Amino acid sequence: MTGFPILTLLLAVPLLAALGCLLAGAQTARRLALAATLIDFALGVVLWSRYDIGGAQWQFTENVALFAGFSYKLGIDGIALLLIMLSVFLMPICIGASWRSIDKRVGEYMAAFLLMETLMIGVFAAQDLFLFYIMFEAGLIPMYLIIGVWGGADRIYASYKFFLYTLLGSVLMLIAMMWMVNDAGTTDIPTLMAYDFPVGAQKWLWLAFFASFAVKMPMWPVHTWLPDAHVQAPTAGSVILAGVLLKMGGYGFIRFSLPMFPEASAQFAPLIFALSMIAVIATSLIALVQHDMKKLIAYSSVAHMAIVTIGLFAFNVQGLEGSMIVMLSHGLVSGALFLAVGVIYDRLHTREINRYGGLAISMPRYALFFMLFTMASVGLPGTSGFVGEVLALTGVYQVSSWVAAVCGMGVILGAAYMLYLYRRVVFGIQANPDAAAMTDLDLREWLMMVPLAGAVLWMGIYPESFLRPMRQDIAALDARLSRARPTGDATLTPGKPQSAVRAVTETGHEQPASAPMRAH
Amino acid sequence: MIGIGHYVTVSSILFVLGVLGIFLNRKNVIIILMAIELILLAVNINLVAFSSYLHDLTGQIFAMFVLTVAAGEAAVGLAILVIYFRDRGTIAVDDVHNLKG
Amino acid sequence: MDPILFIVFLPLLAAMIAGLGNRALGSVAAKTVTTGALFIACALSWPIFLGFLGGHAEPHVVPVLQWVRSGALSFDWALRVDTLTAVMLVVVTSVSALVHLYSWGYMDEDPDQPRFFAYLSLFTFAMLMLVTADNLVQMFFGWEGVGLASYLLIGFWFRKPSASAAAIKAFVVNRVGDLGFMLGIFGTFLVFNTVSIPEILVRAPAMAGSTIHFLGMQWDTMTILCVLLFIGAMGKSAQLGLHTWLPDAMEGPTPVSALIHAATMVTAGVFMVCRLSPMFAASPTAMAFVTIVGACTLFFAATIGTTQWDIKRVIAYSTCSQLGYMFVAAGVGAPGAAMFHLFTHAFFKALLFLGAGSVIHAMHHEQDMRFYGGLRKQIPWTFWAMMAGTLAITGVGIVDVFGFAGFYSKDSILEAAYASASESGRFGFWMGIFAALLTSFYSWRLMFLTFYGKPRWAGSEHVQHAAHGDHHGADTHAHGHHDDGTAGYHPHESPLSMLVPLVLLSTGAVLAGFAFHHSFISGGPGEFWKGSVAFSEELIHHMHGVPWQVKWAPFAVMLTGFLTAWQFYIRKPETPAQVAAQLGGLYRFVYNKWYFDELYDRVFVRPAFWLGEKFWKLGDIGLIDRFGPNGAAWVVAQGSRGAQRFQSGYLYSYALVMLLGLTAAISWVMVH
Amino acid sequence: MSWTHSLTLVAPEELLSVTGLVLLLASAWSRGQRDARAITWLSVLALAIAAIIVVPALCGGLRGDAANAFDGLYSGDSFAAFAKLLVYAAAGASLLIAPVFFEKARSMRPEYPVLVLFAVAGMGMMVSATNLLTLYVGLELNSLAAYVLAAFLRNDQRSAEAGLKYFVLGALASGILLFGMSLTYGFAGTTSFAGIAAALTGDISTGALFGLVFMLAGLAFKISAAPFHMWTPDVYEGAPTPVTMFFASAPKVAALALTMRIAIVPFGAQTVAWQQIVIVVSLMSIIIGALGAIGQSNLKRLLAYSSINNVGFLLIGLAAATPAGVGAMLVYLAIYVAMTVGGFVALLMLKDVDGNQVEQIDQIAGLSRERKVLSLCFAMVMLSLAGIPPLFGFWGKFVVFQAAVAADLLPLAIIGIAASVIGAFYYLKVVKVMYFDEPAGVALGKSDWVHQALLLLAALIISPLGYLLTKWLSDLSSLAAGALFAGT
Amino acid sequence: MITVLAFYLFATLTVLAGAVTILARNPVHSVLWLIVAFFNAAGLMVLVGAEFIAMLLVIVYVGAVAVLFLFVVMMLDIDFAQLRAGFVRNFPLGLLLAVVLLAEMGIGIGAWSVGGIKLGTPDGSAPTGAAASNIEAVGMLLYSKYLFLFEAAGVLLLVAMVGAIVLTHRQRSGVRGQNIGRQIARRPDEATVNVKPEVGQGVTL
Repeated sequence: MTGFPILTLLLAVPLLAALGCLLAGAQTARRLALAATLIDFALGVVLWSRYDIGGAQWQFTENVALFAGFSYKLGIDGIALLLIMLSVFLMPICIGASWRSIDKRVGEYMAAFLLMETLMIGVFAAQDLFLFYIMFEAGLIPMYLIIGVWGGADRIYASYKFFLYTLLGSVLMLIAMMWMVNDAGTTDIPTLMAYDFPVGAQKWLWLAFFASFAVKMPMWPVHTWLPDAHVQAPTAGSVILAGVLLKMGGYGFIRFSLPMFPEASAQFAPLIFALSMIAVIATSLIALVQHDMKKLIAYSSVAHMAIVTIGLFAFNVQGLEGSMIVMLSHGLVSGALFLAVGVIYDRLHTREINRYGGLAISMPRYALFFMLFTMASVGLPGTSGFVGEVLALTGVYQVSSWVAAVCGMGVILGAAYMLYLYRRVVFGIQANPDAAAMTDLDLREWLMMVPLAGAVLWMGIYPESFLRPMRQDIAALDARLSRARPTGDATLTPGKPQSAVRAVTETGHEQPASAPMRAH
Repeated sequence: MIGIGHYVTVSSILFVLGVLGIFLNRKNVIIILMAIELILLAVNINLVAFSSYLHDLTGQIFAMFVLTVAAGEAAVGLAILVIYFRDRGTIAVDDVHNLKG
Repeated sequence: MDPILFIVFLPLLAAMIAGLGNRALGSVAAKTVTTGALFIACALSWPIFLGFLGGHAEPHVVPVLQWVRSGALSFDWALRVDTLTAVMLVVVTSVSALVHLYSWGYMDEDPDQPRFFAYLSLFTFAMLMLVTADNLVQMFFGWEGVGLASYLLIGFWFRKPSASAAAIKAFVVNRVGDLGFMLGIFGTFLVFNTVSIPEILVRAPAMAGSTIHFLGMQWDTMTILCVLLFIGAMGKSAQLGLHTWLPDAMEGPTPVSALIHAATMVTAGVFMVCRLSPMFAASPTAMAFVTIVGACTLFFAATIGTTQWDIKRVIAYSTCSQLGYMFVAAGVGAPGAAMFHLFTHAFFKALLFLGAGSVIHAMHHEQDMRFYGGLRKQIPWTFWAMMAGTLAITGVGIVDVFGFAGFYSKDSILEAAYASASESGRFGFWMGIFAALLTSFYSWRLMFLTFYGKPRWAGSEHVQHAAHGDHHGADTHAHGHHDDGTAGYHPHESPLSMLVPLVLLSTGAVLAGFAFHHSFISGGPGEFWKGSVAFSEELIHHMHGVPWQVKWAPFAVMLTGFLTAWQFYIRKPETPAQVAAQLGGLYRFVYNKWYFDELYDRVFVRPAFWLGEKFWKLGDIGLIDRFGPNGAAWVVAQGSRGAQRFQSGYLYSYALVMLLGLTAAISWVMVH
Repeated sequence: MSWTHSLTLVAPEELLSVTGLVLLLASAWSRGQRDARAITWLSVLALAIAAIIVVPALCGGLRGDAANAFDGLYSGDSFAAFAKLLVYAAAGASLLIAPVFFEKARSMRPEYPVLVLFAVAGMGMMVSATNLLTLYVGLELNSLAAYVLAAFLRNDQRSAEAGLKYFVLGALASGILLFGMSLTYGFAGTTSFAGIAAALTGDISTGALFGLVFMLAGLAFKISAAPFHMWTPDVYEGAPTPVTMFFASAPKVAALALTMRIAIVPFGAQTVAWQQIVIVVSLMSIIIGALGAIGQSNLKRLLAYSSINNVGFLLIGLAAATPAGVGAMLVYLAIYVAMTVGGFVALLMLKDVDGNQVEQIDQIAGLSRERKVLSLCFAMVMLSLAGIPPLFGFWGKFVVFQAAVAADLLPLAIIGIAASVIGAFYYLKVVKVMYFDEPAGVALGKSDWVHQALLLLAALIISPLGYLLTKWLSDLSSLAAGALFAGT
Repeated sequence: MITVLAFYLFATLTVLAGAVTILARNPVHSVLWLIVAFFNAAGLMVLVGAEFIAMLLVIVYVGAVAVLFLFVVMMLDIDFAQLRAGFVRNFPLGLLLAVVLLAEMGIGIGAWSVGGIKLGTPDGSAPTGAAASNIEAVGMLLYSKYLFLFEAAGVLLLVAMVGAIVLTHRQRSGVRGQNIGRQIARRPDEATVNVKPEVGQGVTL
């Protein structure tokens, strides 16, 4: 253990607050939860500022051996740092989003959320394989309760689907983990990341991990729990589900599948690509025809997550970094979009798109934020969505132009369904009097939106802040993957430049002014 | 000459008869108790025969314990049967199916 | 600090102030801030341009902020200033500043003015980012940024369903092109390992002749890259196939049409092709492709322009057509000519739009030319401005003496096309000539219908509505006495804030060609462009040597077009209907814009929704859920029911199952 | 062989038997419920003392000759001690919660604790048995008491039917077991485990294999593993709830420990012969337990199926046939006892305002709003049974699967863990009913402090805090498992 | 030779009696046939030299268990006419299974194998010596090595007894027990009352 156990503190604060919330009354619980999440956010900021970029790969490590081969081992690299930051950033906003909309069993609700926060941070900070698994899996319980107790009309089905789907995925991973530990003799994730499993076994291990992460991501065709879960979950539940829980799948790929089974990953990359391409096209088209706002955004999440997977399996730095940025960006943007839906849901209590319209008239501030997040979701340059998407697609283009082209179609379709949504909700005339009577953002909602908007723009304009901490880790991963890197289909075949140039300039006696525009 | 095989055969047949007695019977639970006694008898024959052919007395000791237990089982079984009859007024096997599913 | 920083970021700042302040700020403050910022930017731009014109300015790059570093891929926020940029700078800032000013009057009654001005300034910022881009990704930023602004401005009157629909269409269709652009960027990065424009351009010629795999096929590297990038340009510049959004974009306020959909944004494609001209030069195939697409567009758009009734749509198709000219120029290897036409076109097309806006303003938002007529006396300033614009676009001028702006630029394009001596160039030339005829026809048709003849606005709902409103005012005595087609409504000339831009732009439309053609094309373009575009000196040389027939052909067809229009709409106004009836199907085909919208609706839009519905109902719900989770649940439920039935409660069943298990185990042991 | 030594080793059984006899005498003079209560408490005290007696054997890792009593009839080794501790704990809990239940049913009698004590003594013999004879006598001592306990509410039709079914099928099972023992005796020539192990090495005759199979079948009945599980739901439902709790915990532990000993010690050399059978039985138990539970509306029945399901998981550890596997099973058993006790105590605490037991699932709808702590604990038990981390139930499954994976039983592990998802479904159903549904307003009755304390204790163990015990548990279980493998 | 004949006689009768036991419609007959089976089984045991067990079998089973059965059968007073005859569902399957099991046992255990069965070798801790009679040898063993189990078996029987009593013993309400103390303590002056009824009124008792 080195230094102050800040990671443990990060885990402990929400956990203790959760216990407190269980016992406290409604208003106290709200305040306590907000305070705890804010403290955690502050701790996160401290973590980020103290993180030594370019220093040791694993920092803030803590290690308490518990018993045979199993230990309470925490530590983060840049990748984990960013995802932890995402979690602690979104949590206060989630609490804020639930401030008024949750009025029954508030203490339990807040406790569930705080527990969720502990587990999320735990997932990203765990350096012990089984500690990771426990955190990963335990997240199901609070989310199950959040959807089931505080969810919408059809919450039971959705909560079951969420729980069992994800459980089935992850139990297979557990078996694979056991095999790995058995084979490698350690549960230490950093060690395992450098351990070379037999290529034959990698295939099965990879598939087992895939089962878990693909469900969590979610990838087509195991995505169908997501729309249901999102639609039924309360606003903050959706935010955290889309914002952080889905990222656990991507984190899993980046932390386990890729470095631990490079050969198998290369072998299965076509599978990932195929599923992702289908996902991008199919779910985007599905999003186009949705009548339910949350469902639409949920389907868009599936499409975005497909970009993450293709980027990850592009086996190059751009793809990996792009995927990470897409994950972070999607965490912010889809969270913000769900929040935006929640804002009007709180007022009108329907997610039916057709019940709204013309909100720009009565809610201009809301319309502005919604527009920003819509554009970020669409991947407009200058917002976070663009940086990730362009990097991921650049990465994957080097492997397969087909994948890049097909997933690029998602860019078009994404614009179509998001703008179609925006048009139906915000534009047009105020057909429904009750929708017209809605008030604009109040201070609380404004305070939730502004940080998100700021973060989205920050990540879009100066992504270096986010790229820098993970650069070294991505490079290490890239180096590890290099031995299995597949050859791209877009390889360049050198030709005979001279003859071709002559062909261009046969009408001229001088080389075209291709020349030097070096202005520096 | 009579070998151990003969005894084992007899005991096997008795065992199977006992088992058959349990699930072929739909008349009366008492018969089932008797079928159980048949099974225990089969075991006893086995044990005694083995004991004799092995020249080892353990089997006979074992058989004694089996006898003891059989007596106890009969007592407890019949007691349960009696209270069942008191409650239900029947001991037909077909009627014993209120707990199911 | 470099002035370019102010030029680019002042509009952004202004947009943020106006946009975030919105209603709280008040419209006057918002207008002042944005317009002021734009005029400052404009004032700073002209010296840069003049510097390059005078030949004493040097290209340079102003770094702003690091953007992305990811492995070998790195690109930053940086502002590049060279001749090409300088040309665009003046075009953008000037037109934008004038449009801002114009909007004071045009949007005077709109409650959402701060938002409108914020959007306008935001657009300007994005456009400036585009033209100053030093790398492809920043160009893409500007590219999408102007798309966003365009989307917002088209949908500015969001209460109108058609406006928001048009906005989405513009964005999505542009996105199709952007996909090509993005793939082009990816491919470029793959090939050159950089996205920095100067580096790419330096290394492009060396790549000629190499091949690359793309979508399973082997392509010539530079061809595929250029074609992909050009697809982006097609989207933004509304070239054939991806043009459908432009006419619909006229749903936006007219100043927007002038700024975005005429003068600046739509020319971004041309700018891009010129900026990357050394790349294109490395691929004759791509060049031919550009030429042919441009030629087809200019012809196709011109035909439609002759039949439309909406004044803005006519100008919109005209824009589309003119953009085609520019691409022809770029495609035949004369980016200078393309840029020159871009430059002049910015003035006269903005003028035309603003003039049309003035007309519309006068006619209470009536846009159908069938309800105009005889306006020349009612709104003389507008009339004369429009006249200047029309003279410019139709290319009126005498060779070697004087011509309006379009005369120089369009003629040079046609000459270049002719001189390029390639098949595609020849095709471009003939299409260009024919389209010039049509241009002249529809431009004069517009003029005649609008400003000549007798007033016809009595039938217009907009005007009636306005007139009715007037009757409740002071002018009640005039009620019911007007059978002259005016319905008692007398259009008024626009306010000064609208007329000043008209006048200034008229000046440009008249003089821009004459003043700058020397620098841009004819004399010593090498010194002017300083390598910021690639062109062939040879071609310039050939252009001077084209036969006199070629030089005079545009003039001839312009005259023909003018006379035909005069015949049709002044002398014998019944002719058009007769001709239309005679042409029948052809007329309907052209009038319905070659049925592109219907085609796309059938081929893309409806199938997309249909597919979405199917993927959802049949795929997700019908297959995945049904056979996945729900299927598993069903199986489990069946199993559970079976298990419960199994648990029958009968003693003998239980004993039987035990026996079964025992026998099975025994059998298993026996077998092994 | 020293009698003193032997008698010291069997001290727990002596203590329990003598206490049973004394309390039986006392019960002859007892009047009313207060006396019955006192006898119950004294029985618990006896169990506690017995537990203290076995602790040194466990912690000392007693094994081999030092643990041998009565010339190889009985072994007081640490394995037996581990199992006995669990048995005593489970039995003690079943005794503690009994008075309230039986008083409500007006049938609290002092014979109940006495019979439990005798049954526990029998279980002690079972887990310590190193000879077929000891095994048999211990098993029957336990079984006879159990038959009576199942029918203890003699005026209740369900209880009587449960007793009858349990008796008939139990007798059949012990007949099968006995037949197997007779065959084993014949083909090994001895009844001592060590002797059998020595005799049955290498290729053995089919007859001996039959003996093995018959014995395993008989034991499968006792641990209610499929397909010998059929009695379980009916008996669990019919028997008085404290008895059900007792059945689900103590005898199960004893029978499983016995099964482990049988499989590992006398038949340790024949692992290949029984491994496949255990695997199949294990998977069948998991699946049938899960499927059966799904459709249930009675909580006791649901818990019965859950116990079948859990036995399936336990047997995965046995299938591994390694010290790790056995240790894992012991860990699982310890957690299982805590979960079972917690579950049944919570169930017993579900009473309507008149104090009648609530057993139907739909009657506890919305319980979380009326009885927060109770439903939280019950939900924890359910999720823990489902093996969802971070609850302690996960750890049990975890170690078992880890052992299976380490023994290269991957297909078993994969199918088993996938089937656990089916199981999660019905555990979730209980949570769902308590938390998501509208309150039914039935289970409003209050409980006494004994129940509450027991429930809280169980909840504490299965909460993530239980992981603090893991080190301790794994040390002890590996000691115990080591004792089992000492001879081989 | 006689032993062979005797074996077959006893064996056949045992099996037949067992079969009739489970097939007889009248439970009383079943019990009686069961007794027959036990007698013959005892005979079989005598043949292999286990006289003590054989005697025990007769005494315990015939003397105690079978009588208990008879007693219960009589006590329950079941209307035999109502007891349904016939066989249960899945009878063919059950029969088949039983036959298969029997066949497998026969083949597996090797009852019919040519060379007889190869039994295990005892460890010699409990030899059937010629030195002592069967009963003596059993006794020696039972009270030394198996003393612990012997005691445990005692507890087992106690449990059976307690169980049977707990289950079946009822305190009948309404039954008047005799309280000798009260009977003896009763005095005439407490028991009798002198009244003088008025005419036409009668006495209230």
